[in-house]
Amino acid sequence: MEATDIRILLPIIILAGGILFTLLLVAVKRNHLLTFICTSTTLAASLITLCCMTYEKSHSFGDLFLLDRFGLYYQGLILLSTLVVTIFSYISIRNFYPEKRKEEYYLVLMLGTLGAAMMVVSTHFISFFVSLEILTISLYTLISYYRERSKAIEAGLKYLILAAMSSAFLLFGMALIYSISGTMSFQGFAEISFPLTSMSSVIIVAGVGMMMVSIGFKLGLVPFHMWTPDIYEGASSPTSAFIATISKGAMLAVLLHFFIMADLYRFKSILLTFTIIAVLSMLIGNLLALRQNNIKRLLAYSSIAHFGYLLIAVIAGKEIGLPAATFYITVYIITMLGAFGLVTLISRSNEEAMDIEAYLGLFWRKPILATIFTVILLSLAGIPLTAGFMAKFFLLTAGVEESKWLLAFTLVVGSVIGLYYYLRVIVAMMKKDENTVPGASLSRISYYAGVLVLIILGVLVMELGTSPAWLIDVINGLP
Amino acid sequence: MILVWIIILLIGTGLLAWLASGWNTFLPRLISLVGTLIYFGITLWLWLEYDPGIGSQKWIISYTAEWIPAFGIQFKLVMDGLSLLMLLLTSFLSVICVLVSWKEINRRVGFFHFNLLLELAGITGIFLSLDLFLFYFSWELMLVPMYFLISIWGHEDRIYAGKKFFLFTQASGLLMLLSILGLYFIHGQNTGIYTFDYEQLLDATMAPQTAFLLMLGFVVAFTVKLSTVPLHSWLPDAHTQAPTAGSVILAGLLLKTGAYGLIRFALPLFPEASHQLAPLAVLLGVVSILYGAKLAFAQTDFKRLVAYISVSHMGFILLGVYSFNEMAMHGVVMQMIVHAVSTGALFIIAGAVYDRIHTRDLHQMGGLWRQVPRMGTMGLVFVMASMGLPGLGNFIAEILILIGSFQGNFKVLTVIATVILITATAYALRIMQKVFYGKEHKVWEIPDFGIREMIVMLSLTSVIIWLGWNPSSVFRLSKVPVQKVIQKINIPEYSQGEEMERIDRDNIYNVANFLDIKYVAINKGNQAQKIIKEVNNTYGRRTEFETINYLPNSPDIEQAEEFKKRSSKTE
Amino acid sequence: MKELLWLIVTLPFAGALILAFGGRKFPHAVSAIIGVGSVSLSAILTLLVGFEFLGDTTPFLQVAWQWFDVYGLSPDIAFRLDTVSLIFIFIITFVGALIHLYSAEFMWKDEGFVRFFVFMNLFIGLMLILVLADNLLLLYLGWEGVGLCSYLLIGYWYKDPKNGYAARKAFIVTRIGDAALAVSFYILFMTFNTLNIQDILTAAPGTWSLGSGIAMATAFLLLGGAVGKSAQLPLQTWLPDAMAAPSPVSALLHAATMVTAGVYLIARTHVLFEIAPTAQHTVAIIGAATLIIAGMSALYQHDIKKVLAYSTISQIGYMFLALGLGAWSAALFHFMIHAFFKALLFLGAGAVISVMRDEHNMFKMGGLWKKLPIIFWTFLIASASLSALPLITAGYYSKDKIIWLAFASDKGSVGLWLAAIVGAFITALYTFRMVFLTFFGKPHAEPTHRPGWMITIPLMVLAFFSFAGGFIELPQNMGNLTLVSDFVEKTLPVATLSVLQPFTELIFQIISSIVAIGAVFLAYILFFNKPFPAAEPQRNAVQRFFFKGWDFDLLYDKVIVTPMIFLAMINKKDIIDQFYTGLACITRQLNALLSATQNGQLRWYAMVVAAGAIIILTIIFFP
Amino acid sequence: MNIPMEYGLLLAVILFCIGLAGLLIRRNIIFMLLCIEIMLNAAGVAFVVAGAAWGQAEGQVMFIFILAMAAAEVSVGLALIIQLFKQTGSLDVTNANKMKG
Repeated sequence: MEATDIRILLPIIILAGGILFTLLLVAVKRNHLLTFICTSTTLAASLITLCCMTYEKSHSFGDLFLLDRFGLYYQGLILLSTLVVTIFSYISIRNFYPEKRKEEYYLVLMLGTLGAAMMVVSTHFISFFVSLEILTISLYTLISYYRERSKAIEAGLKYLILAAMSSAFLLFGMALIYSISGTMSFQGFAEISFPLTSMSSVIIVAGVGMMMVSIGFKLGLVPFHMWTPDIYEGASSPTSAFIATISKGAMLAVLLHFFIMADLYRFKSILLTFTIIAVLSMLIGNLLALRQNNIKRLLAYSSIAHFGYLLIAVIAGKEIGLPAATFYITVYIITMLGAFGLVTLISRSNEEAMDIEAYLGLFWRKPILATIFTVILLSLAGIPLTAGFMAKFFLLTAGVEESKWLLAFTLVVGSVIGLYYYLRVIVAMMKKDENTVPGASLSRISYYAGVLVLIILGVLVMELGTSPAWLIDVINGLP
Repeated sequence: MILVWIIILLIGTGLLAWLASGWNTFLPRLISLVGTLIYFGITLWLWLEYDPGIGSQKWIISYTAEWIPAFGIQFKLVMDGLSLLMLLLTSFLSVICVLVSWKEINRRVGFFHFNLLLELAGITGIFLSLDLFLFYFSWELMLVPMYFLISIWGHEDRIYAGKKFFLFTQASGLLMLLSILGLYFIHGQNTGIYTFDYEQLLDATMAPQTAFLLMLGFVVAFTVKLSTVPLHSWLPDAHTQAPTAGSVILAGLLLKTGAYGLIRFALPLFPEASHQLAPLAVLLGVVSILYGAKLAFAQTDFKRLVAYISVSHMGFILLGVYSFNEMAMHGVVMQMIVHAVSTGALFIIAGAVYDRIHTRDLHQMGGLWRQVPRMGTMGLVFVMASMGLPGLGNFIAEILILIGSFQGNFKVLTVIATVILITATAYALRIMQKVFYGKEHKVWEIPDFGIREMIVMLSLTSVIIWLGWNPSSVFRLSKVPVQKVIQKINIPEYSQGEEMERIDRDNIYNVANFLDIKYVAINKGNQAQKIIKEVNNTYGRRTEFETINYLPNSPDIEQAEEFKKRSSKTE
Repeated sequence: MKELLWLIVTLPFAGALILAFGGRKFPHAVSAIIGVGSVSLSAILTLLVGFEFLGDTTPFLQVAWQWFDVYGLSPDIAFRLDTVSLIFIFIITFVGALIHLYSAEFMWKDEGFVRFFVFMNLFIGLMLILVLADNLLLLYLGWEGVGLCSYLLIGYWYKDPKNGYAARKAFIVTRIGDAALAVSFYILFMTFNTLNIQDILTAAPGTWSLGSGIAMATAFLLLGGAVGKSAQLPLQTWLPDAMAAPSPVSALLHAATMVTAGVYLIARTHVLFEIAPTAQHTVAIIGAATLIIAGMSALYQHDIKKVLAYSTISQIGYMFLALGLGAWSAALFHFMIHAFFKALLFLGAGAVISVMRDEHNMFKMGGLWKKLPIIFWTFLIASASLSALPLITAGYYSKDKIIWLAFASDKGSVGLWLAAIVGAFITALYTFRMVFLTFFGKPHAEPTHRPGWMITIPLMVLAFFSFAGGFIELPQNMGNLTLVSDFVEKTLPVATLSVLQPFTELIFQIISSIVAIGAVFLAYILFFNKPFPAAEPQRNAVQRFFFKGWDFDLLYDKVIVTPMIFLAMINKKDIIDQFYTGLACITRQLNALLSATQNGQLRWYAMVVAAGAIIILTIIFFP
Repeated sequence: MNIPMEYGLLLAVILFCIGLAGLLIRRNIIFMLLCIEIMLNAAGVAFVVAGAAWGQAEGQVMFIFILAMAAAEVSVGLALIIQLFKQTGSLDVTNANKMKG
């Protein structure tokens, strides 16, 4: 453990330190704003240190962690989105959460972030498992944080039970693999070679399969998708955003790591199962969202479909798949943050604006928000001029190059169905506004701060939709 | 560079109009009118500048810039005679559109004009872009504003119509994207150059089956836009529900993007595959012609009727394009323009009637002539145009397509298509009968066309009559591009020698197509020499001609013999 | 002088244009002057050009500009003047001018006075283009154009839907013929790589062997076009309904000029017909059949204009017969004479109708000869000419020539001759039935007023021509004066005769004279001063059948129209659209199904997860 | 004496299946938690067995982590259960189905 290690771990260390500091701070003095500032500064600080770093060579800590550009990129993504989530959390808590004790929320939030940040660089079952659990357990709390709301509790419980169940699968899978291979590092897994016919190989594959249950669960893929809508609905919008972006993004990073380092492309049966899962997710996710009137549930279902799309890149393989997936998840995170942030801002004092009714005539009531939301929805639908189009194009490129025609066609069908429900929302926003209920009773400053963030996100989406070259270059720079 | 400026001009004007709507509703109209007028001016200037002499060189204007190097995607705008024609049409109609929506649109004027101009920008992009990615980009881009135009300012069923339009085009568009990518990678893997550049992809070689599948992607997208039966069903709803300007753009320009795509991309990129598709395509074309006419005759909604007329007219385009004949192709280009003008005018009239009596139901109209003779006269002109009356542009287009395709391989189908002359009369006269003739159900007290409307209609009328009497002004521009396409499609380059077995093996269509060339040579009597010479010079293929004349399955050997005699005599 | 040819064509257009734009502002007089004046001017020009042309009858070509040039098809906007087209433009402009003058008074009180003249002028111009065109495409332009004018003028009184439907019928039926014509263009261009008439006519004999299939097809297609325009069997049904038009229109379009366009077309493309003998024979047969059928129907009409309409059909039948016999000059001669007297008849009938308060039924007229002497006498001359009373009338010379050739020409036969002679008998019969019913017997109603000079002058001029016009072409055994045929045969070939004895011709002339006079006498017996009930009489089945024009309408309605409309209407909703709707519906069902699985039950969720795990494992264990 | 790894794994599998079956069958939320514990421990057993077989410490290390995680999980879980009981007055999960569709 010499100096360079410390320097390299600095972001995570700062984060951890920030958590401890906030803990003490809360113990000393409860103040919402103060805690918020503390949190955001911590995140900002670690983000800055992260950006200052330049990885010439990837730097590994035993088998446990491997910090390379890839990991760095994902960490940055996670920290950045947590920052945005924090801002919206502040707005939402301040406006919709009269109860006492607002502060711990930020603690747990940062803990989750820490878990995610470690997860994306972990290359070993143990580190993977531990960081995953840090993330997951803090998620339980985040989801059910508004404990007076029965929905929150219900969501929390559901997530707890299912997540725990899935981790059990994960662990057992790991155990099986370990029992055969005798190593728990992804790398080692790739190195061991054995006749792929023997019993042992079957057990190995079975282990991977059981891990897939957990991974699929975290990514909300069919058939492990059931939890998503309920959790999104039950949790507060920022939390949903956290789940949709950070936990899923981190898990995707691990999946990519695992696939590539452990070279799962050897096992045809695994690719087959992934293909099936991808197809099912694309179709069922979109179909489920088709006539959904609850925006948050709709976003949940669409996320199922989107991760179905993402699997195409994962399956497509390293050369083109990795950058495609990375680009897509980046865009997806941006749009999702925007979407949930928007839900937060549209919401009225007592309850969040989940029902599509709340969006009627938004175009003529709040043109800016409506325009941003339209851009976001179009981006999700993958229409040109928005980042979503470029991302989808990137994915298709991957799929077509590896001539995964089935997946490509399913994507086409899926996105046509998807277009339908995105348009439904847009149409709702364009309808003449029947409901003349006054807008959200948000305090001015926080509202405008939120709008500002949204505008930035919207512009980013457009920017990536028109000139994505720079981001593509960055991503191609990753190993 | 001017091409880029055109697009910037449109988008900029749109944004300006949107912003200006903050002050009052008049300003956006004025701004967009000025913008479109400038656009029209530019295209007119380009048109006057253009001289066919330089047509021999590659492009009139071209502009290229890097866009996404990682994928070999360029921002490549190029103009040749064809796109210039399309631009002229676009700019002309854009002025018309602004004028017709002057009074009609009162809600959210700024946003309306923003969408209108964005739409036009997208269409312009389609007609100019020669990078497949850029083409697809603008192809998708033009959906959104049109969707807004339909579903914000449309009639009663606008939401449904808008969605239908968007879904149809989006679905087909994605298929095209798949094909584009397929082409991209095949070309890349063969040559190592990964690029979306049209001109480089032109000489991509691939297995016939693959080519066919890839081409289907393109063709489906284009035929959906072209609203060919059985992919037409989005069109009637969209046209009926859209506001007048929307209908004009839909009929006048969006449909044309399909035709343009066929001529510019589907044919040159996949010559052999197109030949395989030709019989089906022509069949569908004829079916659309007649089916559309039949449905048009049945409709009671004025705009819906006109919409089905469009279906029928677009059938002609498919027929013309896939008969691979220069004359037919010229007819197609003509059809693209005159259909835009005539159908657009009919939609404007329908809109005007709707504004005045607030119904599109033919049964509630009748006897309007007494009240609005000017409108009646205009209606008469364009009804006659849409049934292809000589002296008006549509006649030139239709007769060229029909005569041309009869020279090709589909004589019977062409003759069947000729039945349209009768059915067209039936539906066209139905309009006159129901709207302007007959008893008045109630005594209309409605204003006739005013100055603004008369300006619009008279300009359209003069265009359609001008094209009817002096179509050369169009063919002058279309000649070079059309001939390029025809050469590309009709004489696929083969290395010498492999000729015969290639023919024997599979593609009978090449045989048919060679025979076609031979027919040209034989039938053209005086022209025989010219054609043989140019073919031989370009492709050094006298041997081919011999082999063709002696093809075992050549339908009429004696004609071939006669041809040989004649040509030997003249040499 | 010839160089002014283009002006002849342009003047009517100019008149139409001026009226169309400034029309509603002018007083009636001015518009009338513009309308009549423009046509009269071109008539005068025609005379001048004609006289110069008589001196040197080499065809004269005037190219305005090149229409377009694609892929070898390069038609010009060009006018070609030769003897045939000269005859036609003479008739068109001259008769046209007279009819314009007539209309100026006839339509004076009509609200659409200006519109009427716009359409009429437009028609004249387009008709001139038709007959002067040097290529088929330009000819087609005029061809369709006059169709349009006919449509507009039949539907001129648009308030009455009946007229509208008549107009539509006329247009659609003729359009059927036009479609055939268009197809013939495809073949012609495919073969000759041009649509220039002269080039085709010169190239055709070399390219096509006599009676070859393709030539046959082309000829038949052309015939189809001619039949449609000239209201011959089987497309004759539109003309009787076209009588909904104002009388001047009937006189100009549906008697003198437009309906004879078919005759012109066949005469123009005569070479193609000579290559295809079967087709040419069919022309003769169609003509013969039509003239009988139409004549029979004319016998049973009550509407005076309907009588004339059917008579027109049957007279054009005579022309077709002549064409079929290869007697080109005879056909054109008859066309000329027919133009005079039939126009006159229509104008006279129109005058009568207008003074009888729009009464069309002959049975409600009667006794008019004292009250309207001028109309009566002119009408009588025209009728005599129509029923070909021997020696004195022009109709005799023109028609008798055809009847004679029906037997004597090498293409002729006894059958054709019989048809012709029977037709002549019928013609005379119904003509004088009409005369007697209208002008004799006891009057049923009083005429309101006497027509003014603008109506009477044209009548008299035309009367003179339909009396004197015959003497420019006399049979060989009586004067043997062959001005017309010489003139025409500069362009068209001479009819070849099989039998050539003067006295045989004399026999036939005597026969036909007897027939004509006999028919008139019969008419006298049957209809002169007989008291007829003014009301529509009861008809038995046969009479009804003839009255309805041999029920062709009924037949077509049952066989074609009704099924078509039925087809159109059953699929109004566009079945294909339904298919897509179904697709959407299925998707919605799937959605409902899947949403049901999201039942919020934790245990169910866990179950699904477990199931998923099991499925994955099974896939892995048994790939 | 040493037990072949297969037996150990078999035991683990059996335990796991028991836990899973219980989780799916029981309605009472507490019991569901318990079943999850069984599953986790099954995984733990598997790790220990494998670790022993390979003579490595990782297996047991992992087991420790599993225990810790399970403890944390249960603590949160119980807290939630208390809230649930407050609101619905029962421990039956089938009551917790407000969100659906």
